[in-house]
Amino acid sequence: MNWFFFASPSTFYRLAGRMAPWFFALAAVLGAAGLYVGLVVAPTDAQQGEVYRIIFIHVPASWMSMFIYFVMACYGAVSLTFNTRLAAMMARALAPTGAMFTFVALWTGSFWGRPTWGTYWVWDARITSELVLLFLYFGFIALANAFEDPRRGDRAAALLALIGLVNLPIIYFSVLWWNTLHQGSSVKLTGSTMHIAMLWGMLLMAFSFWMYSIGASLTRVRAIILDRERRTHWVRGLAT
Amino acid sequence: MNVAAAPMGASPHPGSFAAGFAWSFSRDLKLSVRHPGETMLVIAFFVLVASLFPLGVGAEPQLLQRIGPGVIWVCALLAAFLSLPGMFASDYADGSLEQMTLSPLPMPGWASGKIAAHWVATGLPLTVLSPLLGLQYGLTADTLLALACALAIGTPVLSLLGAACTALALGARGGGMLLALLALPLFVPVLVFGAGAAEAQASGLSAAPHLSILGAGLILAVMGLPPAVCAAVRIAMD
Amino acid sequence: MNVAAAPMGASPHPGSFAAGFAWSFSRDLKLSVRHPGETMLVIAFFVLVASLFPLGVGAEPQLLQRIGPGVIWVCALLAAFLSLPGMFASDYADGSLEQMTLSPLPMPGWASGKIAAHWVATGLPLTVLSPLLGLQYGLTADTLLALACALAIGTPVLSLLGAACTALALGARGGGMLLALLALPLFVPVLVFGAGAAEAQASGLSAAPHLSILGAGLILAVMGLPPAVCAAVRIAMD
Amino acid sequence: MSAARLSARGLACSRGLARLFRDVSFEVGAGEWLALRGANGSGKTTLLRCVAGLTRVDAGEVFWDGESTRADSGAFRANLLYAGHLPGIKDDLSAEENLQGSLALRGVAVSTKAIEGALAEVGLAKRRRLPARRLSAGQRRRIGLARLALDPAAFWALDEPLTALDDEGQRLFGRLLERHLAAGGLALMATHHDLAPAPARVMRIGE
Amino acid sequence: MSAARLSARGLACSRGLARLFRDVSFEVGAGEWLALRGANGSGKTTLLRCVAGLTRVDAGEVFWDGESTRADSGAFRANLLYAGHLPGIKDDLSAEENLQGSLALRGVAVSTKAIEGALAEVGLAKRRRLPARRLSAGQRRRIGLARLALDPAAFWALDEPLTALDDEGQRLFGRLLERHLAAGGLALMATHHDLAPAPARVMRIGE
Ligand code: HEM
Ligand SMILES: Nc1ncnc2c1ncn2[C@@H]1O[C@H](COP(=O)(O)OP(=O)(O)OP(=O)(O)O)[C@@H](O)[C@H]1O
Ligand SMILES: Nc1ncnc2c1ncn2[C@@H]1O[C@H](COP(=O)(O)OP(=O)(O)OP(=O)(O)O)[C@@H](O)[C@H]1O
Ligand SMILES: [Mg+2]
Ligand SMILES: [Mg+2]
Repeated sequence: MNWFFFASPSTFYRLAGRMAPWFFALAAVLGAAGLYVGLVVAPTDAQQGEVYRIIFIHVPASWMSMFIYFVMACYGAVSLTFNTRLAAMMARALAPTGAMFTFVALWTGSFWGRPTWGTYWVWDARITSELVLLFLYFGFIALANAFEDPRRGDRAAALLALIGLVNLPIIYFSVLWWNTLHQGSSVKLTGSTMHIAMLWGMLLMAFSFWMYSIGASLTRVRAIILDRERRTHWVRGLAT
Repeated sequence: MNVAAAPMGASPHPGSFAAGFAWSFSRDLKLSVRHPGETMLVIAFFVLVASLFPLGVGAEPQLLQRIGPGVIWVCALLAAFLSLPGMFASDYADGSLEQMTLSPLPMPGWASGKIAAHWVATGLPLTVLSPLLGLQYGLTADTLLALACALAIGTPVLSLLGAACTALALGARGGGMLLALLALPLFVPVLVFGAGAAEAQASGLSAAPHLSILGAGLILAVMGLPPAVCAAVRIAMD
Repeated sequence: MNVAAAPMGASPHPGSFAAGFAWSFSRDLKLSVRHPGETMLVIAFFVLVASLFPLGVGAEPQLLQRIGPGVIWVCALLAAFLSLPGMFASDYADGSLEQMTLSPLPMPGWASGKIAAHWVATGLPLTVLSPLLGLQYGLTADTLLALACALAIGTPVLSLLGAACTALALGARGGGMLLALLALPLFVPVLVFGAGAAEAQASGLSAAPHLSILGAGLILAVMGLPPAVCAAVRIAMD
Repeated sequence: MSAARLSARGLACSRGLARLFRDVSFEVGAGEWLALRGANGSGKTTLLRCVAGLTRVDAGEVFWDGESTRADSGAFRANLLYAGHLPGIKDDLSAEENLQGSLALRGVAVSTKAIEGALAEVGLAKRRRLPARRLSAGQRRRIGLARLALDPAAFWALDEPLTALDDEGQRLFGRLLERHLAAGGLALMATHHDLAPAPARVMRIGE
Repeated sequence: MSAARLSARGLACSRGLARLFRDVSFEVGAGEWLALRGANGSGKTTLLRCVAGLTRVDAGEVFWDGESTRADSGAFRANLLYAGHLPGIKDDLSAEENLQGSLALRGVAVSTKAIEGALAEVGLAKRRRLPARRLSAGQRRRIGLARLALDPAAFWALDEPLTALDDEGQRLFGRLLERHLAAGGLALMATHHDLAPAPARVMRIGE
């Protein structure tokens, strides 16, 4: 298979246009299933009561916030080393979705903190580093748009994304390294300590968010491609 | 007129990291001695703001003792932030950065030297002055020591992080805001652990855990950030 | 090539104060719109620092309510201070200030216009944002109002005082330190009465006396400082 | 305009311990330009700034139409166009905005069309909306040429006006100067190069 | 030094939506200099920056002694002396300190006496301790001339080297260039003026 064929913006533009709706559809289906499992099937928590159901949004959103950042940084690295246009555009397209999930994680987290910890906010290591993640997303978006020459913006922002990569292990492992308020991981590759329905609900929601992210970034990258390539023949051809 | 003879084509010895470091370190220190405004501004800002606070808040001893370490750290952080724009901007504007980029001295060398000089001209005076300011807030000797230690470890991290952010924002539109947006959030963890160290000490706990976290951060920053600064400078040159 | 004809020697109408004011006011505002970095930096700084404080000090509601007005005033003052160097420095460096000095438009006119534009680009946003930040500290509606009023009267004074200090520090060696030494102490009275207004309100007294002192200060500053700025600019040109 | 006339008597200026010039006197009448020559560092820029009123002289006086410019410089400044080493161009504004701004500062009202026309004459038609920081060295200087074309000031005080201009730009400047002189203007210019309309007199300083 | 040789093949660069140049190829051998000519804004500065490696090219490559400068530019940079529109002079340091600093940055060790000598040659003997901000426009450029005299770099990439220099300064530059070429050096220079040692070739861009 010739990857460079798909790496050409005009080809990718059409491909993305065809694929995005499917990902949105998948996200809707998985999301509905996840919510059903989470809100109806999963049992009430013995200690926390119903409020624990925030977990079905909070945890998948937290996962996605980190995962998207990782993918974005990878695209950044590719665009820096191979000087490919499309990778940089993908990185730009991912950032807003990532910022949104980070915000959701913070928001649901502090919403959950009120009943469980008695406060909306503590300067716990995980929470601080998640907040820094949000600002890294903002910084990425601002930096990418701060240059007149978009290619320079691409490179500067990619570099920032790579610098910020250190933050991810800090978010993820902070609960192990420091014993703080936030609870540790219960979902690990080696097994889980959770009720099976809760686990399924979380996984379904996570996949739904994942599919949504792919759909949203494909849609966004189409807009970016159009804007960048507005002087080319093929874009002008689209208009007519 | 007889033009001084230069040994033509004697290709300069390939520069080492140390040579680059020494070059920019000594040059930037000389510049800050010659033109002490920047350093003085940072110090004056630190001292005045830390002294202004009691004026704004009212001077109850207990209250002051309670907020002292936090206020001093915030002031140090702001003072460090204030000094960031000067780090590369003037070299960028007058063409020196171009010359440095094209020099045979290795970039990580002179970039590190610049950062070190920046720390000596700003972070170090802040650290040295902090106990004096802490006295104003009625902090105990232990707490003052913890505060100074935390600043001694934390301010280099601020210089390193700040250098990377300034270099990234070089040549960007809206440089100032970008800098605030990039640098201040990255400073937050340093603030949290730095102020945490002094506060732990003040409330009778040990400052060690906080300090070792700061130390780990410093090692990470020393290793990882200079290359990032170099890459950012290259992007700015384009 | 046919060169566009200019009405030779039509001596431009003698400029009025208003023309000078309008010229520099609109130009500087256009520049801050085009290059919003400066304004954004001030706002970002204000918001971030006012939000950082609880981090440093710990987030007890009572404590926060107690120190809220003071902290917000200090932050506003620092943010205003941060924006001072930009006021004349770039015009000085690129030769625009020379051109302004030689213009037939009267100097007090354009100097006042510059100061007004500076206030609109920095003081005004600070004033508008302050109630939002005050909410973070759990201040009551009355206190928020008093705070905003005090800032609305106090920030123009800061801009005026700051302009005079920056102009004096222009071209002097060690401009930065000079600026801090000149401006920050002069800012203190404004801080004391400004924070006093909000605190009086918070503790159930009237903010009016503080506000009227601030108002008197503003009138004095509006009348006295622009000529001082002009004199300082002339000295810097020499 | 009455026949404009600039004269200076006994100007002297020193910098640090070095005396740059003293007892400099000259006269420029309508339609004439005076060339200021001298080696690097001889004080040409300083003299121009003294005449414009930016730098204080140690001694001497400058007269515009017979009146000292020290006491009341209003009439003088209304007729003075000074362009020194620093261009006074804002990097963030476009050529158009820069030009408009500097004319407005001189109290000259010009239509947008005239501005567009002048920018086209100096070869900036296609780049007139670009932020000035993107312009090349010569293109930035050409903004200054457009200003010369539009400003009705009678007296030009220019410091090395040919810097960074290509051949065509230098000829363009020559034409502008010619027109200015023909309309009764006068000029004092420091140059290292020879210029097309020959100067009425050459003044050498620092020797 | 082996016979130094610089060549470029197929260089292209665009700025914004404007294509400045493309398919620019040239060669400069030891003892030659290549003049870069073109109207204001035609892309001379940009081309020089591309050759030096400051600006990324859209296409093409530069070779030093037959090896691409993109992969390993160490040998190239050790032999490159670039002087653009911006002088890279620190206003707060004296001429002496500035010169010393820029030579040290290029890894060239020179004695204080050699520095004093070079400054004397360019006419800055008396002003060598003055902070550079006090120097006149031409005197600042002369610091750059002193650097040319002392730096052994084989390849000069200069952007309008004659700016602000008086006649004597221009002749001095000519002598420096002659000596550089005679010693087997080579140069690429963008100029609007003719220069004393005639260029081996003239390359016009932007036409
Ligand atoms: C604003 C505050 C909060 C932030 C930024 C935050 C952040 C995160 C992040 C990044 C994760 C995913 C990491 C992982 O899977 O190990 C996570 C997981 C989780 N969070 Fe939070 N959180 C916050 C508040 C809370 C609160 C208040 C609770 C409940 C008391 C909570 C409970 C959980 C749970 C149960 C998990 C799943 C851990 C697992 O089982 O793997 N979080 N949170
Ligand atoms: N973003 C942009 N959009 C369009 N044109 C641009 C942009 N940035 C730069 N340019 C143009 O690129 C050119 C850069 O030219 P450069 O500085 O290399 O010219 P030069 O040949 O050195 O001119 P000079 O003789 O005036 O020094 C200019 O014409 C400038 O207007
Ligand atoms: N503080 C000082 N001490 C001694 N000399 C000084 C001082 N300040 C300025 N000078 C000298 O004053 C002179 C200023 O000259 P000016 O800039 O007017 O020269 P110029 O004729 O315009 O030269 P150029 O042709 O290079 O532009 C310079 O020779 C400079 O060295
Ligand atoms: Mg001069
Ligand atoms: Mg050029």
